[in-house]
Amino acid sequence: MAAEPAISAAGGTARALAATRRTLSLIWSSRRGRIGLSILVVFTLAALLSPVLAPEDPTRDFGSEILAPPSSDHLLGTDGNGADVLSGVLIGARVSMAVGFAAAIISGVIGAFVGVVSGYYGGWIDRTLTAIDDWFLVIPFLPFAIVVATALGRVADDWPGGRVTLLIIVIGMLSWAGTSRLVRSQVLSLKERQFVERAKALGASPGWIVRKHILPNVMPLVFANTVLIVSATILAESTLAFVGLGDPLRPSWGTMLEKANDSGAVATGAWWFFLPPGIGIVLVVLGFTLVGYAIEEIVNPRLRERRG
Amino acid sequence: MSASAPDLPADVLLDVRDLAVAYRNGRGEEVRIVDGVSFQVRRGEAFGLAGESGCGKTTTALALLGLLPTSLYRPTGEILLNAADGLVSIHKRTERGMQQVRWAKVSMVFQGAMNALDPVMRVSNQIGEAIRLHEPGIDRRGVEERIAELFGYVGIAAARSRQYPHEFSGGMRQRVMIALALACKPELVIGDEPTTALDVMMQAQILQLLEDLRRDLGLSLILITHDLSVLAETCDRVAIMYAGEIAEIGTVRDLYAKPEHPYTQRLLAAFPAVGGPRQLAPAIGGVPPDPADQPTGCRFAPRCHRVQDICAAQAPALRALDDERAARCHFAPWPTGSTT
Amino acid sequence: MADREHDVSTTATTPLFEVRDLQVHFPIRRSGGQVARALDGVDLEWRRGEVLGIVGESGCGKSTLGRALLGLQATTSGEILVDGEPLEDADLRAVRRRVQMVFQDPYQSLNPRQTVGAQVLEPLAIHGIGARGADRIARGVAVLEAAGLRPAARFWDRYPHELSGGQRQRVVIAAAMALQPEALICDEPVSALDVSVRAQVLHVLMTLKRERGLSLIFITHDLGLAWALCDRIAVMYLGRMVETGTAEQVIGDPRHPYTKALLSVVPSPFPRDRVRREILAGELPDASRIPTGCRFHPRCPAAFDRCRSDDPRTLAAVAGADGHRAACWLVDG
Amino acid sequence: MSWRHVGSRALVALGTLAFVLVFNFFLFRAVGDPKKDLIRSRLTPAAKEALLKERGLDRDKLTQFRIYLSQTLRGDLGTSFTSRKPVLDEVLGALPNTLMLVGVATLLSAFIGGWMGVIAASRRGSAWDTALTQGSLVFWSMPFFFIAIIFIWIFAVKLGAFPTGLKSTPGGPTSGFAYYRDVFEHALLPVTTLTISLLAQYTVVMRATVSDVMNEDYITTGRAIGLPARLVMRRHAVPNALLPFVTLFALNIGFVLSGAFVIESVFSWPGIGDLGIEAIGNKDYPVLQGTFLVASAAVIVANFATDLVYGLLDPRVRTA
Repeated sequence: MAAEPAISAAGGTARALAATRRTLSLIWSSRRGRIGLSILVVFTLAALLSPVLAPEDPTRDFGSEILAPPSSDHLLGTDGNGADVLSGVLIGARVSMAVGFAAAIISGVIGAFVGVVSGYYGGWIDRTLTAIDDWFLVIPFLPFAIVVATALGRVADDWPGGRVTLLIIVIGMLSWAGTSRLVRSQVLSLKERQFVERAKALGASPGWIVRKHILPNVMPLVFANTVLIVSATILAESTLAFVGLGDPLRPSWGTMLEKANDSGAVATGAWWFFLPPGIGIVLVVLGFTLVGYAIEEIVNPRLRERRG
Repeated sequence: MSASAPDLPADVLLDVRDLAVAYRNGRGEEVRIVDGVSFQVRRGEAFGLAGESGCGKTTTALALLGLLPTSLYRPTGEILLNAADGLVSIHKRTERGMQQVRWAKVSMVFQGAMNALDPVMRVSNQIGEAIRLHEPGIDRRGVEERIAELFGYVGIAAARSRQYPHEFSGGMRQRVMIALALACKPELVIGDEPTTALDVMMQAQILQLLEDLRRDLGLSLILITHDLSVLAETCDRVAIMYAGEIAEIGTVRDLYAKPEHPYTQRLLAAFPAVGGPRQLAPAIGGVPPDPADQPTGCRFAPRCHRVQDICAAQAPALRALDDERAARCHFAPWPTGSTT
Repeated sequence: MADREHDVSTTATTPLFEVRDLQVHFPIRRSGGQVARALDGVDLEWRRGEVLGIVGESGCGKSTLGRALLGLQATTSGEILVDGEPLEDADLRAVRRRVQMVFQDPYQSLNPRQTVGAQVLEPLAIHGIGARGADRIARGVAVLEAAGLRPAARFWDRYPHELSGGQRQRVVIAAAMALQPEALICDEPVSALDVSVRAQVLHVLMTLKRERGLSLIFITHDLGLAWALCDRIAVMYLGRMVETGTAEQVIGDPRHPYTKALLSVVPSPFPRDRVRREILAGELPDASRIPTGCRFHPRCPAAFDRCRSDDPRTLAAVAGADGHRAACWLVDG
Repeated sequence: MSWRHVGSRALVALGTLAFVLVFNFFLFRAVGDPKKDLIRSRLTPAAKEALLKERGLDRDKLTQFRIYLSQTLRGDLGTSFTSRKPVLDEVLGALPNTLMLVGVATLLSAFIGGWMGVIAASRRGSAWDTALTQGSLVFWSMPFFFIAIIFIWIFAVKLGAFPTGLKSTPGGPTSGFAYYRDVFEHALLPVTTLTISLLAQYTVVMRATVSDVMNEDYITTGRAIGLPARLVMRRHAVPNALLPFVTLFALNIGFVLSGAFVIESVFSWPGIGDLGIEAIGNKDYPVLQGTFLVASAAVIVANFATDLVYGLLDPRVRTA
């Protein structure tokens, strides 16, 4: 009986792969998840392939007529510099999504770390971290980001990735507070759960409990939250770029909209200049939000265990 | 009272006939979680409804108040309430029609009462709300007097009615809940596990209170619980439910003295009695069936220690054994002395 | 059919656990240094091979006591001796290997993201018992089957939410048994389970006890259960033992008014010729406001002057009944 | 509500404010270099010299911090590099415009959004619910400035119905009914934009909270005593849902202000957001710091006020 194939010591990777596949199919099984995932796949592909797909380099080729409406030469017309809008949108997708992703990962890592430490260890560590957390939650994001990005702007010009790196760091540093609060409350409740007490009774050390019981129960929530944070970080990037804190050498959708606004495209009704990048932002943000909700519904025990 | 309404004997307050409650599963099939339940509650009587979690006892109670969640519906069944001012056909009432019946004629005490009271509303306002709803003409003075009277019934100082639910302890909150249940002078009070979250001593207090109130106010009481020993001390008659059906019904005295359904037999033995034999009773094997996948034949057959061939093949009917007693077993009544 | 051994003659020499004047106090938030005295001078002896029942209402401190025995609860003062040695000097990990705990709510005591297999292997991994892989798996399978989950392969890869309450509690028992402990502390092991399943789990526990010579503590509020399973019973009220003795002594001839009252209100499916129900008025006082004198006197039907001023600090021996003691001025000591 | 509660919340607010002050100093002194900033500014050499002295930039860091603290606490936030006016005057002049925009939009969006959330939750699964939820999601996914651009394009450019910039028509009436009418017309688009940008969140949050509350036992009690569904909603579900709603409302204040910043910039609405964003391009650091300080203070005060309102709404806080 003990040799039954059902019982094997095989662990980690196979199980993780199976879990990933199960999560994906669960996301796909909801209508919202399906729409969100489709949007994300399309835009990710477009961003990755943009150097191949984009007809022109929007930062260099200014040859054509300024603010020309869509035509067969320029499917989405030209911008205030006479560059191809379609190329701009495709290249811009790279920057917007990269910043969004990277900042969300920073925010997720910091948030999870601070949340777990503060929730599990408690005491003065918790009080200190919670105070910092509260501060980041309360402080108005945009004025704060503007001040930080401006103060560090000159320094960042010498960094690899330039101001895009700065944006990633600033946005990442400013958006972890919600995650850490969520993680902390989750850890606090996990800590009181009987299975943690039971693990202690079995003789487990605090490190073992964090690794085997706290983290595995917190990570799915962090994951869902991080996906939702991506939509927030993309919005944040576009806003900072729009107010002039973007990297002129690496234009994102926000940068394009800034230019559209400055060049009077709105006042002249050159919709082909400002609608495409704006719609790009809306769709990608929507995609991440939908997928994030779908994952949250799968991993959040409160939502899942609610009886139907 | 319409001419077509069936006549009920004057001493019967509630008549439930062939009640079923079901939901549609993913494939659109009807899944019955309560099936063919019939019983009567007499005036002034305490009637017990017992069974394990998921057996359908709470769903039955909610059906009596027309409070089933929207995912559930009632494929069959009549629920007749022989109220003092006329017969009410609960099963025919619309939501709006039920709003007049609820609390005015039938009220309910919920489990634990920890969350059954609105945390941001003063207790007096919650009770007052119920009173005003059913007696629109009543003035402030009248409401206050009624609340004082109700708090007197349940043994709490009337001044405390101005407090919020979180200011009461668990046992006190259950008393407040009982006061709320009596607010509109109902004829029938349903207690859904009213003492389950409480300790023995508090449980004894609350059960005693319910008993006193029933006697003093002439109420009828339906007590729903998983604890058969609670019913033994408070009820006149009981019905034992299993997998959505009534397995056995009868007076407490008879049913506990000689249970006829093998499930009842084992269930009763599962409570080790203080001063009884110092040993563990044999266990009932297995788990209750999934409502979507009931066994053909007797629903208890897969777990039954006295199962025969016929049990798996043919579903037994709830057969009357005498005026008060009925059991859903092919072999009831069992010969005396064979009940374990 | 009977699962318990009635032979209690195996009196061991040193008790497995001995508790002397144990105090556990909790600070109360926003109260300026006030404390809740969850345990307030507990004396207890848990003998090898015996089933000891700890009985009381919720809030009396019985779970705190169980947790304190395993060092899961910091104590304020007093002594816990394991095999005659103070617990604070002992290697906690070693103690926890020898004495295991079964918790009340099987819906809460399993990690929802671990399979059944992982849960029974975990204690082996923590203590480094057996070789990784096949060896540990064989042990895990053995304890699962001993806990009545047969065949183990059918349960191995399942998650807790796929199991019924009774099955979950068996997984908890199996994981505890994987360490081959000599003793189990069971904190209300069946009170969260449905009636029909309770007996299944209790049978598993008592079979294990019989076959492996376990010592057991049964923490319960159910006097009937304590009567059916326990050799000795200790009744707790507000952080202190009020009566101890063999089951026959405590249940059959209760001496403390609290025990008497408790017994009188236990609902029974077989209404017997009982003494009048003695329903105590009021509620269990707050552990931060323990009455002076005898802590039970405000609710006691037999209280007299002395009870209001003097605390029956030690359990008085009941004359003519070996080992039967009660903390009451009415007991002749 | 106990004074203890008020006191502890006030302490938290003061602590946060102190942290903002310290942070503001360190960000610009430790990471940035105010001397260089000054040199790059458009001030005359003499003015630069005077400013250097006045702000104590030639002293050591600790002295600088002391000077910064005492100046800030006295309301001296420095002089704008661009307009050469005191920053405090500039910021205080702009603040009422921002408060008006934020105040009106926040109240409108919280009321309308919350109400739409209640509608959606009370008709879960209906066409109304679907439309409100999906619509909210789409609006939620839009950056503030994009909504602003779309509004300008549709209402001002295509329909020509409203002015798109400033608070009033330059050279227009400066007092009386005509003036207020002018301001109203100018305010209409920015306020509407901000309101609509914020609506979605409140709808989503209210719907979720009410749905959660509807699973509580006391809702069943409400139905059981015979209350019609609409009264159960009004008397029990909504009052309980208001508690988490107020919490989120408080957390949201900073976000609302962020939105106001961008929208002011797009509509050239003369508030502190427009002032701050204008300062980015001009590298006008004193103004940037000033707007940040004032914006943070406003948010902290608003949060404190919301905390007190929460205490009033929840008897468990009030009577504890």
